[in-house]
Amino acid sequence: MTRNPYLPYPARIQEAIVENESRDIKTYRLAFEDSASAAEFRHLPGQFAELSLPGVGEAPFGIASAPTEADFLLFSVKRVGLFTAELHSLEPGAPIGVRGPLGKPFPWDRMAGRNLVIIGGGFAFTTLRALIKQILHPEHRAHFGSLLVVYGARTPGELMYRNELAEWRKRDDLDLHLTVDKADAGWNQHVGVVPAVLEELKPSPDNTLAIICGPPIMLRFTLIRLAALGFPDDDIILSLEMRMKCGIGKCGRCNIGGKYVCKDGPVFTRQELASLPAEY
Amino acid sequence: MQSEARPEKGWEPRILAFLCNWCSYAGADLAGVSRIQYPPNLRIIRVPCSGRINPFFLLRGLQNGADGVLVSGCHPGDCHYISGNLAARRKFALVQELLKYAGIEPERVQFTWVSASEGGRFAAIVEKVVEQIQKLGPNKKLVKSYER
Amino acid sequence: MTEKLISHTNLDRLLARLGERGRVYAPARDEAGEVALGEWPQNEPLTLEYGNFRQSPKAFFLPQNQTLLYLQEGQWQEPGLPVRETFLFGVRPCDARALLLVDKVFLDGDPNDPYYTRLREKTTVIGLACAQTMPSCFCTSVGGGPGDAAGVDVLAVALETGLLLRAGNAKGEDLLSSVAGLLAEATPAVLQAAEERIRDAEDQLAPVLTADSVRRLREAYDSPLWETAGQKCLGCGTCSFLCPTCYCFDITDEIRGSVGRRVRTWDCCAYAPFTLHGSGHNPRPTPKERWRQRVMHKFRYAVESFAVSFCVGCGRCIRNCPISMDLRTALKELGA
Amino acid sequence: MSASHQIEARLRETVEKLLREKKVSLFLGFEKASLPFRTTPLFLTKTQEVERLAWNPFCTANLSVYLPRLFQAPADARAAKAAPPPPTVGVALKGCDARSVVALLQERQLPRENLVLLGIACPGMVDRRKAEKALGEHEALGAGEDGRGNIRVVVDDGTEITLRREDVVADACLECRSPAPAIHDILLGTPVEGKKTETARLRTAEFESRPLEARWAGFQEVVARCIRCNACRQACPMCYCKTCIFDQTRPRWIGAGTNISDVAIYHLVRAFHLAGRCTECGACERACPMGIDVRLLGRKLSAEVEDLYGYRPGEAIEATPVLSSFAMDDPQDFVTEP
Repeated sequence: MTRNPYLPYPARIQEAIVENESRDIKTYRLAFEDSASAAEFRHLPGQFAELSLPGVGEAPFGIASAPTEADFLLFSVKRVGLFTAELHSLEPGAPIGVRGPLGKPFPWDRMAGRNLVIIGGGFAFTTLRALIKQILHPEHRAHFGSLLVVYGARTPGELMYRNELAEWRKRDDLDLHLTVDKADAGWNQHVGVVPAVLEELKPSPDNTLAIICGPPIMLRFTLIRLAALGFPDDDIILSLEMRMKCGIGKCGRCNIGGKYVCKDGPVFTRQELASLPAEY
Repeated sequence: MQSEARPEKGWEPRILAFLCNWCSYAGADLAGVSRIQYPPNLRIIRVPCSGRINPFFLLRGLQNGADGVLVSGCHPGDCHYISGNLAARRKFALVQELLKYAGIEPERVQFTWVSASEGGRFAAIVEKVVEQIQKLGPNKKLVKSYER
Repeated sequence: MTEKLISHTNLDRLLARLGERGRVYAPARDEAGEVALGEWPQNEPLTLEYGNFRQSPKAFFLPQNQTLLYLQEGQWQEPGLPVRETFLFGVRPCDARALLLVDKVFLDGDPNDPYYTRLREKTTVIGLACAQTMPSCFCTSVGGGPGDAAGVDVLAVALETGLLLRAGNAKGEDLLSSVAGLLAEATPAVLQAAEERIRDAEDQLAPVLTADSVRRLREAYDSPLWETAGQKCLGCGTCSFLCPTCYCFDITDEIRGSVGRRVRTWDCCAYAPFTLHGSGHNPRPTPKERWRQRVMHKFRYAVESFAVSFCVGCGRCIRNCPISMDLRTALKELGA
Repeated sequence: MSASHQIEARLRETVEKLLREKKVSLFLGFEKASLPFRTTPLFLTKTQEVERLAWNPFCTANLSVYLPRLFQAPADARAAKAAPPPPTVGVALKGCDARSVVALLQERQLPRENLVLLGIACPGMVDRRKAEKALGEHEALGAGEDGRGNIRVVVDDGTEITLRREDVVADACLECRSPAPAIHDILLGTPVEGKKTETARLRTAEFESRPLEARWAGFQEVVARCIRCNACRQACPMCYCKTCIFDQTRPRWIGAGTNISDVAIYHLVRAFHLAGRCTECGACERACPMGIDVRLLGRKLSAEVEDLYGYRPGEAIEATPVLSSFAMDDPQDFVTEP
């Protein structure tokens, strides 16, 4: 008998880390309650899961941890609505359900042997963190060409994963560029929106895949910039946000054209998106 | 008829009470401080004013298992916000009529005025309400079942 | 393919025999005077004279409230309730065909939906061919027909001499052989009468423009006609709640204390909150986009995904729209 | 020539002039629908399309439901600034619809100066379900009005059947006390007399005379059939809230499905939200796909508001809505005393 796709795996919050100055983004480290669940839950960067709180409901979140990171899952959650407010009120030790992994991951096989430009904006950086961690794993890094990461936020205090960003900056196999809309006194990196940084860096489209997650407005202008740099639509990979319920292509909420974002995405190439109505 | 059915054994009515902060809550407090005995069936929610009460709250109470709901505010003319209780009075007059018309015992929702100095009146009203609802028996019409 | 005749008097016996195996639903007048599928036997006599039921039988497979999980003491539990064998008699071919379409999402999808699957497996559908159509019917324009046996286990055709019963699949064959004692041979005359019945009904139907709908709708995505229709659309859920192929749902938790459940309820793309993000962004912000979604989903996206349109031409949305919008008119105007 | 035909001709002339002289940029009227006994709303902007306008016994929709939408400013401040100026809108109104407009004006939902109200005297509109039922086995091919105001129907076998108007008009029309538009800039047709209060209240009185448990059973009939599709709410001109309490998720006030307790509360709360505001147009019950007596509770509340406070919604723009006002000596015999 296959597992009921609506049944969450029981898990528990191990740790909750405040990620930003506004204190409205927290990263939750979750551990499964039993080893069987942990063994069954096998994800790849780019996939998401439905987190489940009894009486509150479910909500989809990108998985921020890489599969190589051992037996826990990370989810970075911004407090915006009913579910996230409830989640933010929970302390370590609280039980939580995890349903997934869901959706299509970043195209791992297609990325092999290519240079990668990873572009993230604001709070949507979560699954990109998972991807970067996975790529940087000693067993994986050699399979890829150069790695350029551009990550933007409103202010320095709104950048997530600051410890890791600091580590990444030290590496010579990753070219990290951080940018903020509004700098503060200690800021010594880029100031300006993500597309402007791209304009400055001018990454070459040769043998390169661009992978983008960010708010709609950033996506719009970043795509224009990438096109100008000569990136073909098929080499631009995006991850969409959409209202979801079931996560398994039934409930119809995340339906865009003939696709279900939960099942056929959330990762799409720009070429795939071009054939869909712009209802996202 | 259900309304005349004998109350179930061991059953005690649960009554939800919305009391306004300025008069009725103080009145209930006074009843307590003065050690005036009244039935322990009340679950009190303090609200700023009886005018804050949306009839939806009363229905939600009944849906969630209250056998009766009592709303009490300042006497007309004494509202801390001048006229909150007067605006409320118009709504409340309709609530009972609506429930009655829909076939729900109107005594399940009751409205009254109790001032901060009327500890005795508060106790007497609670006694009366509890007695009436005891006679009606458990609320079965609007309560929502969550059981399997 | 087995074809048998059952006399009108034996029909009751057939239903009684099925009643020994499970629940039987058959058409009779309900308390509002409408013919509806009701649990048989009932006070009102069985009737074979009706256009179609007010509601499609989809609720038998996708109940309007489906408990997905129970919550007890912090643990989610599957309902795991045994489902009773159920027989639906008198389902119209359009509604039966709709089941085949919904199957594509809930039965054949990966993963399949265990709740739908269970109800579907335990339910036998005995269709009844239409003798008379309604002005809102257009099944033949969307691949069905008054005698279409595609979605039924057994198709019945009502005739003067009785009902012709035609097995539509293996489940239907089994059913017919299990009640063989009640059945007579279908003579060539009976078969011919049935053919004529169905052809008569087919002749009553006016064609609706649906050919090449994918291409035409793709080109019509930016048509001003969506705005025209969106202005009128009230955004109520009548069309999709009554539609036999509309399957979108919501999942909510209901809890009191430590006891609760996770429930699936019908939802509808005409509602503004349907696609509303937590951030306040709504990809389909006005009735225009929402109405377009409904039409596009049925006649373009479904075809792109499943090579078949998700409309069976039952006409419920046309008959019941509070402001009398007509899908057929919309398709015609859009050139679909 | 039937009365509605004459009105239709004058309606077209009037609207043509309004559009041509740019008195309105948009006119809300009716046009023929694809099935008999029906019309569908028409949003008319071009003078050359004025022939599409219809006036017949099937103009049931209450077009005022569209008005708040047309004047709603975008929520986003920047979008609001960039938005075009509000349109000038003409609208065809029956007596009940005009009451809705008055109620909406009372609640400050519409700018009066942007409206041209075209009142039409209404002799009662046909409820398509009643008409279809009256035909029995026959299927209507077309329908119209005869010289006496009755409904002439051509049916499937080619014959003509005449239905008496009073047998097939909507329930709300049978109870309509003010068929003459209370407010109008232009009036077409001669208003008929309204029904007497006692007549309008017959059904309420009958229901009220039943014992408590029988009333509960009657209410449960509504509850049991309701599929929570929201058609009643969406068709209602007074349900203009930006976020309906039933759509709120924080908190979620009642369950989304058809649990009988949730459905009962839905109907009780909806009735209450319309207490002292419902203009008794009957749009909700005509919209209901399940044929429920959606106005069961609302009728009672309207009568109660009138008896207690002498108030009828939609009569006067300057009147304060009844539940937004009060009097020191309002009746309070319902209050519990020790």
